[in-house]
Amino acid sequence: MVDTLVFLVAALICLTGALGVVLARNPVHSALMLVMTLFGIAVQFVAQEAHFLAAVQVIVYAGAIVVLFLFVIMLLGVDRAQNLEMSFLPIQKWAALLFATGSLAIVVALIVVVGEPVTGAEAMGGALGGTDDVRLLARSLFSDYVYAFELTSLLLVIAVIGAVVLVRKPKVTDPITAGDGGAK
Amino acid sequence: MVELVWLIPALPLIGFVVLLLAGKLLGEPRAGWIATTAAGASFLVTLMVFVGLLGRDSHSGGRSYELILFDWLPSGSLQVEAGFLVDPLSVTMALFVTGVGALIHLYSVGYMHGDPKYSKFFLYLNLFLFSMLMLVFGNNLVVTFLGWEGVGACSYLLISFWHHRDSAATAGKKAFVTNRVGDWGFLVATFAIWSALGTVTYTEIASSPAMTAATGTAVSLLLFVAAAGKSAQLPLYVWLPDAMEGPTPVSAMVHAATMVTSGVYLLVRMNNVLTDDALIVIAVVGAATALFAALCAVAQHDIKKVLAYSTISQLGFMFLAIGSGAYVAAIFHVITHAFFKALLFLGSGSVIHGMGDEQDMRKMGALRLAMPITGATFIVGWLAIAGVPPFSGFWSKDEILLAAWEQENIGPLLWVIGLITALLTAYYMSRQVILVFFGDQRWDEDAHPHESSWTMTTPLCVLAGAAIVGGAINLPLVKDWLVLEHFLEPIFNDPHHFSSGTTTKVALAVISVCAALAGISLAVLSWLTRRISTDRLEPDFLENAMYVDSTYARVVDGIGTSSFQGAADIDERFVDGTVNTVGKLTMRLGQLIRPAQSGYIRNYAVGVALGALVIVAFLTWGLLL
Amino acid sequence: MGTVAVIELLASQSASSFPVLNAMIIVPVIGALVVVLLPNSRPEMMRPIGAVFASIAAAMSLYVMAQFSSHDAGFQFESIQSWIPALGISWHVGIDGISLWLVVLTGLITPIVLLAVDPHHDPKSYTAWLLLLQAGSFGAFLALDLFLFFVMFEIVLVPMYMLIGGWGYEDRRYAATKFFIYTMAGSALMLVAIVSVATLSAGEQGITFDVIELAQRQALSTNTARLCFLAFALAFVIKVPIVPVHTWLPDAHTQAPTAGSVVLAAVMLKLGTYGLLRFGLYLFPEASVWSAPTLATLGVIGVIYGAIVATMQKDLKRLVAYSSVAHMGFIVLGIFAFTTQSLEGGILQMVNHGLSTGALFLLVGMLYERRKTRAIDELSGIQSAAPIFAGFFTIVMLSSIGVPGLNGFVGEFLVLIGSYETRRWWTIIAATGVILAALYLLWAYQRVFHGEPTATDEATPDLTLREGLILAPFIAGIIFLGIYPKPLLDRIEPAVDGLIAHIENHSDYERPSPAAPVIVDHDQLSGDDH
Amino acid sequence: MEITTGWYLVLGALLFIIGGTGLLIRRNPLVMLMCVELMLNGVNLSFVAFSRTLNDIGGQTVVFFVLVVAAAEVVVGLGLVVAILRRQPGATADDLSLLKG
Amino acid sequence: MRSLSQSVFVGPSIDWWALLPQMILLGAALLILLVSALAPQRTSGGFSTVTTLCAAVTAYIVALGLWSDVQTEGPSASIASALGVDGFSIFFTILILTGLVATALIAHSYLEREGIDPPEFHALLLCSAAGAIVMASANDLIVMFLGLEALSIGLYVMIAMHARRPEARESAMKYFVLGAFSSTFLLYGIALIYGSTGSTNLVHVRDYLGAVVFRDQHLLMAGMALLLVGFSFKVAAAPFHFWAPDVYQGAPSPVTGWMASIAKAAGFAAFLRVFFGAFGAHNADWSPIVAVLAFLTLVIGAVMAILQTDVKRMLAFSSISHAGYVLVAVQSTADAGTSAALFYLFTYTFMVLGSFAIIGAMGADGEQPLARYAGLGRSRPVLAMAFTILLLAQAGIPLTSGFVGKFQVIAAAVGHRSYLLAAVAMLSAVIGAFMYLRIVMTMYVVDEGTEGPSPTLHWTVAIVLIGTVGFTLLVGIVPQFLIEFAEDAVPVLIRG
Repeated sequence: MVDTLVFLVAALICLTGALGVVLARNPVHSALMLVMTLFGIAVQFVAQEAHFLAAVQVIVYAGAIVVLFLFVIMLLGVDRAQNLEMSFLPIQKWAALLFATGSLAIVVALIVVVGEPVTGAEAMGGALGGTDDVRLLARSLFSDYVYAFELTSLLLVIAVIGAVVLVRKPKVTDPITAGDGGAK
Repeated sequence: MVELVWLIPALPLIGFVVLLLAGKLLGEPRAGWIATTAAGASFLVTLMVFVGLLGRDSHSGGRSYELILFDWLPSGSLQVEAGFLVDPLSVTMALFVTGVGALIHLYSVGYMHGDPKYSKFFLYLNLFLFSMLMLVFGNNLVVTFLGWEGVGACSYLLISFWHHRDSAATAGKKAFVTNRVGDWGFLVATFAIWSALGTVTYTEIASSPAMTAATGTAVSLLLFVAAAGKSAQLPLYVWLPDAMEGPTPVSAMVHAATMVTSGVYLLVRMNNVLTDDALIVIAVVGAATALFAALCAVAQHDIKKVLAYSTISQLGFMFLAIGSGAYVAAIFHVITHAFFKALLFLGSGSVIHGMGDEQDMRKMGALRLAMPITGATFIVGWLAIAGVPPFSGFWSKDEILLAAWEQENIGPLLWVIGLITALLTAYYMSRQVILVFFGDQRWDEDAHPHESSWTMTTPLCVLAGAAIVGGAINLPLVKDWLVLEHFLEPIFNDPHHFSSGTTTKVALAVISVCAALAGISLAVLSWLTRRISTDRLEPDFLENAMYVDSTYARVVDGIGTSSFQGAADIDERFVDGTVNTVGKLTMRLGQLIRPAQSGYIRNYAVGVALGALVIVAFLTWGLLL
Repeated sequence: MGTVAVIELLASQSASSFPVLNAMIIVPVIGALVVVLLPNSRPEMMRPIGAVFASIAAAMSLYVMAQFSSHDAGFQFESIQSWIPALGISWHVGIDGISLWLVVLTGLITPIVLLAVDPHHDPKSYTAWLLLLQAGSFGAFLALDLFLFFVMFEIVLVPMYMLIGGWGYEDRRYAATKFFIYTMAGSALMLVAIVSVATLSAGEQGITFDVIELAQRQALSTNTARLCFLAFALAFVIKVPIVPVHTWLPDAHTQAPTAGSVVLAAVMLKLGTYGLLRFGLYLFPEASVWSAPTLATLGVIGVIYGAIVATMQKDLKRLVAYSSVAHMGFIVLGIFAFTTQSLEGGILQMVNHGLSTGALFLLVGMLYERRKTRAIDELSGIQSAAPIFAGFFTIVMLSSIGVPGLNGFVGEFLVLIGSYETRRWWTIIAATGVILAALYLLWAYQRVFHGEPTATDEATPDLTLREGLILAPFIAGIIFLGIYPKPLLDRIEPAVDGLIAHIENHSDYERPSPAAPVIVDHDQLSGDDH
Repeated sequence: MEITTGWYLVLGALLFIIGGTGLLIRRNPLVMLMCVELMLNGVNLSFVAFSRTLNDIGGQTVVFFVLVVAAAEVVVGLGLVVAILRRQPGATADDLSLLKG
Repeated sequence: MRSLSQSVFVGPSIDWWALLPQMILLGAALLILLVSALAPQRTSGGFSTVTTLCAAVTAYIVALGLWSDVQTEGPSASIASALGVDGFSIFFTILILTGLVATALIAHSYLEREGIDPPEFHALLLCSAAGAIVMASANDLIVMFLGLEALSIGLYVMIAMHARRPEARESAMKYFVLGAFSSTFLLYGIALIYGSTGSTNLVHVRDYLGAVVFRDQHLLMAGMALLLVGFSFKVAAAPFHFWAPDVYQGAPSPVTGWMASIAKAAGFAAFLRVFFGAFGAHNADWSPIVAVLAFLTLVIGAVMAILQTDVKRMLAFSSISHAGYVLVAVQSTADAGTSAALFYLFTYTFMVLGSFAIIGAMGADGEQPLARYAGLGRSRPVLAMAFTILLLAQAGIPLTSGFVGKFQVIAAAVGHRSYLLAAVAMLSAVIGAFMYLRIVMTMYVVDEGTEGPSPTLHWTVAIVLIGTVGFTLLVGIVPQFLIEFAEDAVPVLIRG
């Protein structure tokens, strides 16, 4: 009963946040709404006994990524409200509508047909052990998923280089020479 | 001696090659003499072969000798050799072809004097003679066809000899194409014979069992189409009058004496496959042509045009003979006609030459004084063609009329037509002679006509002699006098014999003579003594040959051209257009989907999103259904 | 140096073991490489050196002709090397009576053309492309492996495309692209068919693309075979070309440089008819019998239609191109009549058409060199100015019209007389083509060569000795084949009979047995004849 | 009522859909990025829900990697945005349409 | 192997040899960064290029060693069977390294001309190469996802590095947004697969699907569908292709070449590994969809290509339709099809890299109007001939590798009885040929006297051209060795 309540509330938070992100005219508001969703998801994690993930979710996402967003927004000073309506491309509205309704329809259909997804699969990465999911995580992280874990380093290296390359002022400031195919 | 047959065509061929290589160097008159020598030599060889043939036993095919040179078209069961067939028929033809040919060569030596393309003319003449001899001596249909097409090509070259004249060029083309229509018949007939009898060789065809009636008739008619094309019968005659654009010796040789009679030769050669049904058709067409052409000849003013139409008419006679089954009579007439018609043409040539290339008879008259030899010989020719005994024409024509009379179904009708034609012939020839040689002179003084050189008059005299006595080779009434008939007998499986009694024969002969005299006197009254007013004797209707030719021309230039042009347009617009349209449509398809590539990130995202939607739907949904 | 290498190769090998067919394909390629490596400073060297290599190949083809056994119906000089075993593909070449003369023709045409026609610019690439063209054509005619054949069939497009595009006339872009795309589109489905045939007839013997093997297996079901045949036929029919898929030809011919036109007419069109024979009839006997009426009809339509359209052309080259359509129509009719005579005639006609049409294109090209125009109505009275030229033209024209004694007649006659056995009415209609042929050629001739010459026409120079020498072989061939085609027919016949027998074995077709001549005594006959 | 895995999955799906739709309708690059984040979170939720049902820790582990990927993408993405907006201030996704056709 | 809840922790065994190629590349990347950070003035373009090449060559040697091992001892897997060591992965490793060498050589002169920092570029190149290798050899969906992200993110940056060109920035942004968008689909697919099979490990997935019969397999199917979407986006299959032309056009030519060849190849590697390897049991479900995708891709690619006037864009669309060919092979769901796809990818890599080498040499990006190539045949015959050969190879003209590839694809399709698709493929090849011929025409058919362009051809580019053209012709004439190579490279999923 309680967890039902928890789920419903958290779900409500998530969805409102999500809708907020999409519908808020001001990017800043969107970012804040995103935080709301992330919190809601963190709650769901807890409800799923993934406490550690919940924490990480809050710290990394809300604490780092969203802040980064806000930082960039402020940096670029794009914190202006913008009209949603006039920004639509032809057919875009209808396409979006189609996508939303269509995928919803599929989800509904799946609920109707599948109901509860029963997969005969047995535990692979070690059964969940109630409270000490940190240890389990660590174990699977360094056994089954160690390769993936190492690969994240590659990813981060690229991200770092990317950030550096993209954001720094270009050394060469010479104007684009004629016939060089610049902006028209 | 018979083995020498290969020399007969070979000699003109040699002459041709020599002239081809060295014609320009030899120049006038040597080129002419070389050609003439070649022709003459081949005449002599023919004589030797003739003698050789006479030396052979006339029974059980002894007088048929085949000389095979090499396999020409060996293909499976089809075996076509390049071979010669020496038998009475071919030798008879060859004799007058080479003989008359040689004379005309000689004549041309003088006639073509001063022509810039002197040597080329003799080049063509020799080539023509060669082809003609191949036609005559070929031992199978295909070799004959070789000659058949060869003479056609040569006549094309000779007619358009003065090709800078558009009229000449057109006439040549017209002759070739019209002949081609006949050739189509020849080809198809050959195919049919081969697929029915499995052979194209004359001796084997002659000895094969008869084809089914349908096939036989079809083949006969196809052969007649071929003959009609070559021998200018209705409705394919139109090229012959135009062919007079060529030099006069050509008209004499190609379009009077030799080539045009090859149609007759072909039918006689194939007499064993001709069926009765076909023969009737041939007889009717022949008679019709004879009458038609005679009528046209009545109103011509061009001295050569008259002769041209008279040639067509005489050819009609020959086909009438064939149609009546009297092959010998046909050949007989071919020979006599060769004599007097060549004579007449050469005479007219001599006149034209003497008059400085004047061809309109209305500008002539009283030329017998200016050119006596030409005049005298021409008159001989006139009497011969008019059918005045004892000149050669009389005998052959008389025999044809007799044959027509005896034709089973419509004999009398054919005979009447023949008779009328004879009368007309006598009339228009007399008219011509009068207009040219008698009456008062209508040419202005500075034309000062003159007699031609001996090279031209000699042939005239020789031919005149032949025209007088030519009839002797097949005199009726007394059986032993039918030399030609006996000679040709071996080539017929069932020789044709006249059934009428002597009285009938005599009666018919008398009637035809009267007809001839009537014609002549009519002409004399109207044209010489002017007792009958001449203004209604030359209706435009006849002068324009009943507008047949002009109608053809209108059809060809009108419907023909426009329909061809239509086809060409369809090819360009529709057929090719479709191809280009396919390309354009592909482009259009691209244009159609191009807007999707709008450049907007979010549009592209739609592609991803909806694509995903569809695929997911298909895989999950597809299972739900 | 390439020459030397080849000569050493020849010397090292004994005639028997020497894979002469492979050499024929390779030598021109070597020649092309050599020419490409020559210094640009010596442009005048390119064509002679190229001609040397082309002539070596030609000599080899003549050697093959000389050594060819006229009694052997099968393939001779065969040579098989494993090529792509993974896909069951081998380098299998061989020659028989059907391909022999096309190979010889290809061999002889190329060096002549190479020497005959001056490209005016870029002689190096010009020579190289022509040599590659020769190699490719050899390969296509010799290939006995479907894959190999397709490779060659497709690769020859490139040199021809380059020749048209690089040395053609004003509208060459359009023509070249059209030529390439049209033909490629045709062969697109053929590739699918090739793969299907090989895959479906793989069975337990394993997959192979070997033509002989596949022809023996005949493993496809009737309908599949018919579908595959149609795919093959489409490719070849476009190449021939048959109405209504012929329209690439006039453009290509008109825009191509003289050399291109000559090779196109003499060699490349034959790929179509040859393909129909070797791969259509041989691989799909039943299907080809099934489709024979249609294709024969198309052939006849081609004869008439081509002639009619040709009559109305205003451009000499276009006219000759359409005459090609008509002539090729005869060949197609002959092929799908399935009689010894018609097939032999068809093959002979391929050679004849190569000679006469090739020569016609050369002559038109020479005329263009003199007058810089191909428009009929801009020319007149040439015969007065250039009699010898006119004479040559007349001979070639007469051969093209099909006058007996010249080569054109021999082929046409055999095709028609053979077809008459099995396709009577088709033949009777097709025979009218002889009338039309005379019509359009003589009319064109009259307009160009007869009539009063204008001042410019008067100035037209006559044939030079060099040009005469170029044309001489064509004229010689035209006359020789017209008078004595026996040597060719003798070598063609066994292969053709074998092919027909093959068709009879694998379909319900039976070749008609023409009545053998019966000799009857006159006297028996004389009674019942009339 | 009993909260089963299905509920979580549906919630995840809804987040995913909302995010996707948002990306389609918003032209502000930053907001589009946020929408991507939404979608990723939806996926994360599903992962965790699955790991619960399967009684398998792997699902949770995967979420870590998703976090890393998200971080990396955001970094690069924001970098791009900065680089672009620096030269074309106020540019939206729709303004980036030089290349088309 | 797998250690469950024992108290002692035993890490999985690691086959360092198999890891070596990736590690070498990554190490090289770090080295370059390090040196350029420590001694910025002394790190010229040459240094980075040479380092990259050395790394590539070393990795190459290792890869060849691995190949022979696999051929002798058979495939294996390591690191908790997350890293597959089979012919397939090594085939792609070799392919990727080849592409790496070529791209580095092409980039060398290009970077100089366009003023891009070589160290960062090469570092990113190496990293994305490593990512690509990971994609090809991953036995675990998450690993594959990470590799894909590494490759993609690297590309985003490399494209955007051409900072002075708005086209470059734009295409980077487009690629990034759409890439991120589609990768979420991929990830969701992984989640669903995980949910329905209980693991992200391909080996397990395959065994599980082989063993279990689902009561309802909707989650599995949905997951499959979403994976399909993700991979289709990577290989630019219609309707997920829209990004490709714009991005290809805007990106620096070497990067375009890299994308068109290696990114595509890696995408297909993942595609084949997952669908052919893991979902083989369900190929009846996904094959039809792939067939439809192939059809759309072929047609759209070909038809759009002939409308273009920009050479780079032409080749972009043509590369789309080439993806269509590979899809045709893929949908045949047979070993023959797979090896045909591998063969095709291998040969296509050479063609496209050669082509973009020339395009890069031909001058500024952003726009490459056809007119720029007019008369190249006169001014630079050899270069023009090289380009012609590469183009004709892409058109599938015989005696080039392109034809053999096309032939095998058709054979695979016919083997799968999908004749219609084969016919469509051939016809779209004809349409495509029209476009290639347009380029050839422009190079050769010019009016007398017009002087063509004469671009400066750096020797590194020349090497690439010689290599690619030579290989294209070689394979076109004697393809046997490559066919065998591809046949031995069919993916084998094995538990390590």
